[in-house]
Amino acid sequence: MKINHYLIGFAISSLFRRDAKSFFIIFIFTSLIFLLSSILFISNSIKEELFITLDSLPQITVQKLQAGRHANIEISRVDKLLKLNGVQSAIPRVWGYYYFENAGVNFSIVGIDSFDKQYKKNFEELVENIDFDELEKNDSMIVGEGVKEILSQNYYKDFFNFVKADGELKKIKISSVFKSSTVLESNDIILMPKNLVLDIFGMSKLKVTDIVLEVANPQEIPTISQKIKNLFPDTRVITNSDLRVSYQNIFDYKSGMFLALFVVSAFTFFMIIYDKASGLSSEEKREIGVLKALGWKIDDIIKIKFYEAFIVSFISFLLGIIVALFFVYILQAPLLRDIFMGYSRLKPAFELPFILDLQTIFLLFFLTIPIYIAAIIIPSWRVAIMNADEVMR
Amino acid sequence: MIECKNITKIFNQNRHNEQIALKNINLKIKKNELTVLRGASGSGKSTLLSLIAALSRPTKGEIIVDGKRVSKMLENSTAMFRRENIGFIFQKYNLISTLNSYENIILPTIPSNPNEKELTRHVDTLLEMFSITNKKESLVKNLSGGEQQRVAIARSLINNPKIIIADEPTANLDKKLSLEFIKTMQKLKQQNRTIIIATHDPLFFNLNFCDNIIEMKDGHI
Amino acid sequence: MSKLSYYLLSFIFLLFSILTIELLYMYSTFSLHVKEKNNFIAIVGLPDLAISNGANFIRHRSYSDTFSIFSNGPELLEYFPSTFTYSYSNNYKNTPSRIEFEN
Amino acid sequence: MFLTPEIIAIYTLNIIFLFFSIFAFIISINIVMHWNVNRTDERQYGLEKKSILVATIIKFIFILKLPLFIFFVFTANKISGVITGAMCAAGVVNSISFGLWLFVFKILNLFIFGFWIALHNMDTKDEQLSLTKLKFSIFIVAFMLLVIEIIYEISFFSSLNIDKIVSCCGTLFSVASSSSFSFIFNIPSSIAIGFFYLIFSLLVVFSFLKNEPLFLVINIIFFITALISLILFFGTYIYELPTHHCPYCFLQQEYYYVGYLLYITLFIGTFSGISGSILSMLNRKNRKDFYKKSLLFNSIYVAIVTAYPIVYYIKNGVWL
Repeated sequence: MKINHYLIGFAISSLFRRDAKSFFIIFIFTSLIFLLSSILFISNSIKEELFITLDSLPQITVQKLQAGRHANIEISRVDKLLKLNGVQSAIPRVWGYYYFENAGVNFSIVGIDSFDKQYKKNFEELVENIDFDELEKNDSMIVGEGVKEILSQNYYKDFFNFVKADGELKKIKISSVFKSSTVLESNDIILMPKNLVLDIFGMSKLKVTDIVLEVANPQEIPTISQKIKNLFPDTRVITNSDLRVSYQNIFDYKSGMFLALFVVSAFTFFMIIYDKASGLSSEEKREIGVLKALGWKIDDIIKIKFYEAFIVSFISFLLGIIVALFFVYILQAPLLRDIFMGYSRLKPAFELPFILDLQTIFLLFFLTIPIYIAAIIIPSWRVAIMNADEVMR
Repeated sequence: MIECKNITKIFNQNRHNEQIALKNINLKIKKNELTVLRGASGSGKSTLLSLIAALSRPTKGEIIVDGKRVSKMLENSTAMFRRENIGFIFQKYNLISTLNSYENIILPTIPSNPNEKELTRHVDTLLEMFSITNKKESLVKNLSGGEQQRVAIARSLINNPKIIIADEPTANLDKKLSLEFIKTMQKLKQQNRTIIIATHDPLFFNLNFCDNIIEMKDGHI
Repeated sequence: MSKLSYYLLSFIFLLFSILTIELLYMYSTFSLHVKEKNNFIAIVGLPDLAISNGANFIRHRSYSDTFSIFSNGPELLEYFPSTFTYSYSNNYKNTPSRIEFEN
Repeated sequence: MFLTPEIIAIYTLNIIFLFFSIFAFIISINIVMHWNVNRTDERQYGLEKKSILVATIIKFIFILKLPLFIFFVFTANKISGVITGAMCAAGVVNSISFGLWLFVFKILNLFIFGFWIALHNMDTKDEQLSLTKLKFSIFIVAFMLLVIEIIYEISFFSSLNIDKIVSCCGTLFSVASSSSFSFIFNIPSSIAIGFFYLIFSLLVVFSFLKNEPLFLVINIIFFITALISLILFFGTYIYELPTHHCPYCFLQQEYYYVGYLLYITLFIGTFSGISGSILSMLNRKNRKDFYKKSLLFNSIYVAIVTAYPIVYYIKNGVWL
């Protein structure tokens, strides 16, 4: 079948003839598409940021629950966990939150066994100007950029005095800061040797925050977590794939909530389109009468209307995506990204990573263009079946 | 060629504003004839023309054009019938004022997706024939009445129709232009076309190449 | 082809080229630092970003509270529905597992 | 049950389809009951105008359904990340008992809607619109199928269960499984391949004989054997794994999306064969170029699937 470019040309010229109306529709439709695609782009970017590090997380985390709350777990359970078939290693961890009242923020303090040589290579990539010898000798910590900034605002340049559980002060030296490339992950983190963390939090030496497991065969993870639940009924077992699912769900949920609100405004817009397409000026009515008298079929007139709608929606689609890309990735989505970020006081200055997949484009397409075209089907049919003999009167 | 049998057309039938436009009309027009429908406005001329062109259907009776019962045709077929057989010249020209002459002239051929080269050649001959070649790209709303009239005639000829229907073609023209129009009609008749003109302009009543003059009054012949 | 169609086509073409330039620019300037981030996570072992929480209250919601996700400040009580989400997995909800195995 | 933006999009479109097709369905019933070309009353003319609306609606639905099918596979692929154990769309689709039926209905509906449009195009060329009654009777059936598909699709998404551990395609499409696919694996692959090429050569022969009923039947058989042999034999060469039989995984990027190419050529080839034959049987004047088109696309399909084992043999010197 040959494409009838005369018909398309006629549709284009009739769009231009009603330029004010067309521009108005393109403007509104572009804004809608822009809003929708910005939200989807932001959520995709943050999701991607989470997913790229997912495989480095511990495969299984075992936590103890007491009275429905998280409680510290006995270190003696490590040996029992290690005896389970398939468990390669079980490492007790100590970490927690430290509320810094002056600034009203929470830091996440993470303990590591010690600044061991085995970490040396890793650390050199993550931390600038690191002096390993000093780390080992003195009580010192590595902090994230956000922590560093808050501390220096409160005149702690080189060290910080933690208030221990018993009210005494514990002075710890800031030895270095994590590189800014990891700021999204490291912003609120304070990393220090485990014994210091235990000291600050006033925890018993026999208990840890949780235990992380490494499993030889990833396929066995569900079976092993089932066994752990049977062994210690008071524990919560979090697997790596639980985290993946929860991320996916939260972002789908957030964009879904947004979409539900979006549908309302989109629906209003499509009602306007329906209305505009049904109510014709006498000039337009006469025009269609003439065309029919000249031998145009109902189908031909519907085709014209369809081409018009497609051109309008396609241009709006392209424009909306171009503006949204610019807004999200070059301007870094001011205002809108707060929907996903919350109102953290330790706001990291980060870049939304650029992610664009075919599926998002597909999704945007299906949520906009077909619905627009659906809104004009019945009005354009009604226009097209008008009696043509009126032009003769 | 064109045959009307017992045609009655009633608008708004069985309603309070019922109006009988045509009553029991019988009419026969042979091929290559020029027919003038004469009558005051409101006498049913336009209604009869729109019935012949299958723009509307008679309430009663039957119309046969070129062997086809156009009064019984389905909507789609009537469009095809008009596209292939009929050229229209409307009272107010009914050009699309924001398109240029060329675009107006090709309107009837657009749905059948014509070949670009042939179409351009055809349009150029028509433009030349009516000496409006220099107005090809100008918007219709910037043309004078006579030029618009010529564009309208050119448009009616683009699909090479057998039948040309003109409804009050000279109503908005001065005498000189009306005479010019009559000359054009004569030329078209020589090209073996059947022409029907509805008018109350006395200029048409004494034409030597006119075959029938049909007087209409209140829906009667 | 009429003049208007020509304008429109060139406009669409223009839009496409803007889009391409934009995409090329972004592909060339944005880098994810995947390796460094993975190194960091390997040491710290905590999930979540420092943004998706109100970092003044709690981080790593997946390791602390079962239901609440986004709270706005330590002073605020949790309220429905902004700070709640449904629970996604039985493993996670800590209810007796209904894991079903299908052959 | 979970609402991702993708699922919301699919639901929205389904609701639009449902709304329009109910509209079209009511008109169709009217047309089937009252259509009479010889009548010349207002009702008949009104019906004709309405039939154009129905045709527009059906074209709209069909044109969207084609890319929507791909989008559905995309979505299922995405959800596979959330559902434990599912590696690709196959796992997701088969985590629900009627998942396979949903797919069958989707493909069937694509065929029927496409056929309807071809029929409609032929009908509008006829001045008497003699096929109109048949056309709208077919639509009434197609409407039922569409409704079933939409109900299936909605209940499919709402009954997806994240806690359920499903089988990955690797086990689903394996000899040992007891899934709904397993009957295929009772067929020895040599017979299936022999049959596949036999059917294809018959198809070539029949396309030169130009006998519509034969061509119709052979195209249907070809479609089925092509799918079976793809799962049994050719798939393993695409993955270069003797045990991997999944018909979905090659839709993914690792295999350069070759699956879309395969399915699209197979669809066009068999669709033009089937619909062309039926139309030709209905109306003798119909153009006969569908033989060529069907043969061309089916041959492209056969060429692609044949190339995989041959290239593998040339590279490695052994068969799988």
